[in-house]
Amino acid sequence: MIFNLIAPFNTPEGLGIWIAAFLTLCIFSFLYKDNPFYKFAEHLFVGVSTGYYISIYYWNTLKPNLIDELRKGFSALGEGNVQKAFGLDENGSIIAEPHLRMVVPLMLGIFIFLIFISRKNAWLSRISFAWYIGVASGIAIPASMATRVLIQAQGSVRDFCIFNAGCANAAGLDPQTATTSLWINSALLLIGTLCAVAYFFFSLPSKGVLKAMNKVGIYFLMISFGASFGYTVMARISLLIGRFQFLFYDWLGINI
Amino acid sequence: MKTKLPLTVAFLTGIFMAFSYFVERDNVDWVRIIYEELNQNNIVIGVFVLYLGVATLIIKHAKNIRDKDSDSIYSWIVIASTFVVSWIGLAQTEGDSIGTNDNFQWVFNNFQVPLSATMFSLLAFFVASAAYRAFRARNTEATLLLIAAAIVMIGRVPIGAVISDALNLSGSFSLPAIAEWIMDIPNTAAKRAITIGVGLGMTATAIKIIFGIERTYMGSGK
Amino acid sequence: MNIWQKLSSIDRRWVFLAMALFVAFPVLKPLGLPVTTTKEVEDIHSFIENLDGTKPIILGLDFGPSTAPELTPMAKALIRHSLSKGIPVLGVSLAPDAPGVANDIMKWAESELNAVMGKDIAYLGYKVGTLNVILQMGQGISKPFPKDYYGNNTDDLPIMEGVETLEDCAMVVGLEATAISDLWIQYAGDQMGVPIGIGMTAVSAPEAYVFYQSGQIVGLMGGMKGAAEYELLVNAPGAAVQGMDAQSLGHIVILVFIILGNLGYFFGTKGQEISRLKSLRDGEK
Amino acid sequence: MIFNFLNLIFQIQIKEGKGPVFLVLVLFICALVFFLDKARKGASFKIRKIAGLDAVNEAIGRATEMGKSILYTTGLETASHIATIASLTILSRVAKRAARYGTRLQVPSFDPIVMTLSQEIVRESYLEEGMIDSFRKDDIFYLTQEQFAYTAAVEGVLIREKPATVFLMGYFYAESLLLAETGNSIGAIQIAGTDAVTQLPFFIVSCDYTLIGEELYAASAYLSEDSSIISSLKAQDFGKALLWIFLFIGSIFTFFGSVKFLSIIGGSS
Repeated sequence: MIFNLIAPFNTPEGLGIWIAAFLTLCIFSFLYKDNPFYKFAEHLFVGVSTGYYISIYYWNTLKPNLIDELRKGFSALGEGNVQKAFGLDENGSIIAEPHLRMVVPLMLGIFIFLIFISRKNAWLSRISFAWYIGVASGIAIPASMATRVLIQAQGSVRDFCIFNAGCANAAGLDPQTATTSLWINSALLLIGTLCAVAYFFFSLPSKGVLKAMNKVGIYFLMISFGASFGYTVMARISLLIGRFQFLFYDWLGINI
Repeated sequence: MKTKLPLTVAFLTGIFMAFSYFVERDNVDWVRIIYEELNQNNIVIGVFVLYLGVATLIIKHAKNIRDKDSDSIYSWIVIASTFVVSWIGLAQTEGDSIGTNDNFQWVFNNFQVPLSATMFSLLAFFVASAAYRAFRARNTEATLLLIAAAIVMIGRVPIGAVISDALNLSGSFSLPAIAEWIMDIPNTAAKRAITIGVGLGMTATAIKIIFGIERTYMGSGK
Repeated sequence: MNIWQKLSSIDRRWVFLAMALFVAFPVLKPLGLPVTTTKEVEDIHSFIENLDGTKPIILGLDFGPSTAPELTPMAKALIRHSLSKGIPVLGVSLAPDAPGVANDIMKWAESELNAVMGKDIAYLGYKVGTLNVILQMGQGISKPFPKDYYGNNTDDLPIMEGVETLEDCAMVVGLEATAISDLWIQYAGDQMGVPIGIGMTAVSAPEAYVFYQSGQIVGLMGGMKGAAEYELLVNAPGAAVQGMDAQSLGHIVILVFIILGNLGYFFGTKGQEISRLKSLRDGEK
Repeated sequence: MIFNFLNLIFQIQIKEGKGPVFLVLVLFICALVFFLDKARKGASFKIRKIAGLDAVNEAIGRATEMGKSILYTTGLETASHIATIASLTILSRVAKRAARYGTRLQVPSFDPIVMTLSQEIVRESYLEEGMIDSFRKDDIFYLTQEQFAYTAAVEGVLIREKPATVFLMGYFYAESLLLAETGNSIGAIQIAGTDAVTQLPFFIVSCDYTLIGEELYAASAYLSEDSSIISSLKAQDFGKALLWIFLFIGSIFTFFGSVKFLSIIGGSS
């Protein structure tokens, strides 16, 4: 273990490391108790991240996807090429670059800000939200049905296919891998899924068979929550290791 | 009008997007074009929604300062840092892209990174104190929770293999293998059940939004 | 208060202190515990190993600084692996706090691996709208990303030769801190048929097991452990392998506290208040 | 048949492998419409009471007894997310009780639109209870849209205001444990509810009561007694029942070698 010089103050890089180390310690101080340093860091964080997002949104989306397109559209309009201005080619069919067609989202975007500006016209913002959320919901309907429901269900059923040579071949599975332990596991997986689904069945009172299934279901849920918790501990510690690596290696200059 | 127009818009955009899922888009031009257009639009509207948050934030803190709130010094910090960082990001960028703005990257590396990473790393401590307090074997459910957590915790790190060797546990009875089995079988079963249920709920909500039954997002209540 | 009761009610700041000490120690003085690899990670490795041709891999760099300790090592190991196979890597970000971190990774690849920017690697930057962006990439990658992060025209980059849409890419590897992995799987994977590999924070990984089990993704890297495994698979141990010792000790600290808590619970007064809610005390759920 | 019909009218072919999703969706929508229609005609549906819903009332009562405030967060998602919608429904119920007892209610928000909605909902609840004079608009406030900056700020509120009761309802990410542990450290009673599968374990270990996944939706249906919410829960139950039967029979048939069941749900992945 070699102690190098602590990061130098006088270079931009060194100064940056000092700032970063100070802010790191400000946040860590919350572990002991709330204090003005934490409160300072808390508010600085809100401000810095807001400034960061303003810039990132502008350069990565607002400018290339909206402003540049509009500018190109207007310059085409200036040249008298109306078709090109709206993103059409000579034959009148639509090309990828939308140009002036981006006026639509621009308008919808401006509507959103009417909330602040004009009480009378604030309802127009609803159109923007409706548009935005309508598109998102439309995409979600078939997709969540397919990915979250059907393919998940298929996954459970497919496990059993492997025990029949014909089915396994048709589904592209290797029947050689079908062993007793796989059989037990597949059965457990199915029982666990069925019972846990039953736990979330709200229409019938929890009595008799359903009650027993609910019980097994909650056992599976609890094992799953425990397992996730245990698995997660690792992630949380990784982050702390990352911070320590920064403090020790970058700031204090310790070499191992 | 104030209700019907937005509802119609949500219906049309939603129904189209749902429908386009089922269409071989490359073969049907009009579907492909509208589909791309809606996607493109939503990317841009998304930015405005995010800027709405920025505006709300600044208005709130400006109000704090105006009202001479006891904590208005902190509101100053928020507004000043927002202004400085966005000035560096917007005004100091040459050319067309923020990727070449080293000052901005410097601010990111030395302010945003330590603040957000340290905030997140507090979880390491909280996860320990939560585990200590909550993992007590007081009934069957809590015991299952505790055992599963302990096995996975130990089985997922190198020391788990070391302990298994010391206890002469091998093959599918070693700690890493048991941890793996818990993740694969009981964990998958339970997660699958939740995922299916939540998936149905999401589908139902999206359908209700499109048909104008669910209108919370418009602010008109029920 | 007897000793058992004390054991079951240690002030949480002592827990914090123990945690800090035991994680800091191996960071300063590594113990060198062995790391074993798992099938989920090997699957991604062998998938890339068996790729033919020079179609690029899309690397979804969808994480910010907060989860970088887990995911950056994955990104670096993956880039190292695919470049050594002659497969270019095309980075994109769907999370707003990602570009700063991703830019650092690109710069690292340039200097460490002598990668040529624009040819071996490229970074298209961040775009708002997650799933809209993925869907749009399915229509044409340059549609949502007309320019790369450094201001070049995307279509002019050498890496884009013969690549138009997402479907022209060899695979997508999404390194995710949030639910964006679901979107890659649902839309790029299930809808467009592009093979998907996922690297996730250890928190989200359990949820992704379902997708691995159902065959919707080719492989899965979970947390710093997954990153360490990949580092070992490509023979370049780095920050993740270094961190594994601290992981082990951290886990032991927690387990010791759990054991202390339970000892206290069993030998102390068992009738301690468990829930402060009457309705729950009556019929423990 | 439906596919042919579509083909005829729009000259559009259903994409290969998407047929099953289409059929299931049609079935699901039919069920939804059926239950909604029945509810509209006055049929009342019963749903099982979720153990621990009493906890909500009890927790509010505790804050009142102690003369402290209640903190309610609606999570980190937008207003189109089902968990946020469910949370807003429960908020309206909580706000009514808080208004009746004169307990202060604070709602720090992550999303500006959700904030506006929360304000409206809480105001309405105070109005209904005839307590509009004690409604404080500034108690429902916007913080920021950066995840951990939001977390830091809510932690600040928790530590400084020391509410007696904390509700964490909605969709959460990694901040779940930071919020719940901080809430626990100030001795607040905490009731959580989320459909974020990854965050459930943390709420389970650090909160007094947790609504798991769909229980959150069911709780909002139960508390709101709103026919549209209840009937959609019914449709979801119908979907689950169908799926349950499918899983059961499908597994048996597949085990005995019927490839059919695999292809019924379609998709090759």
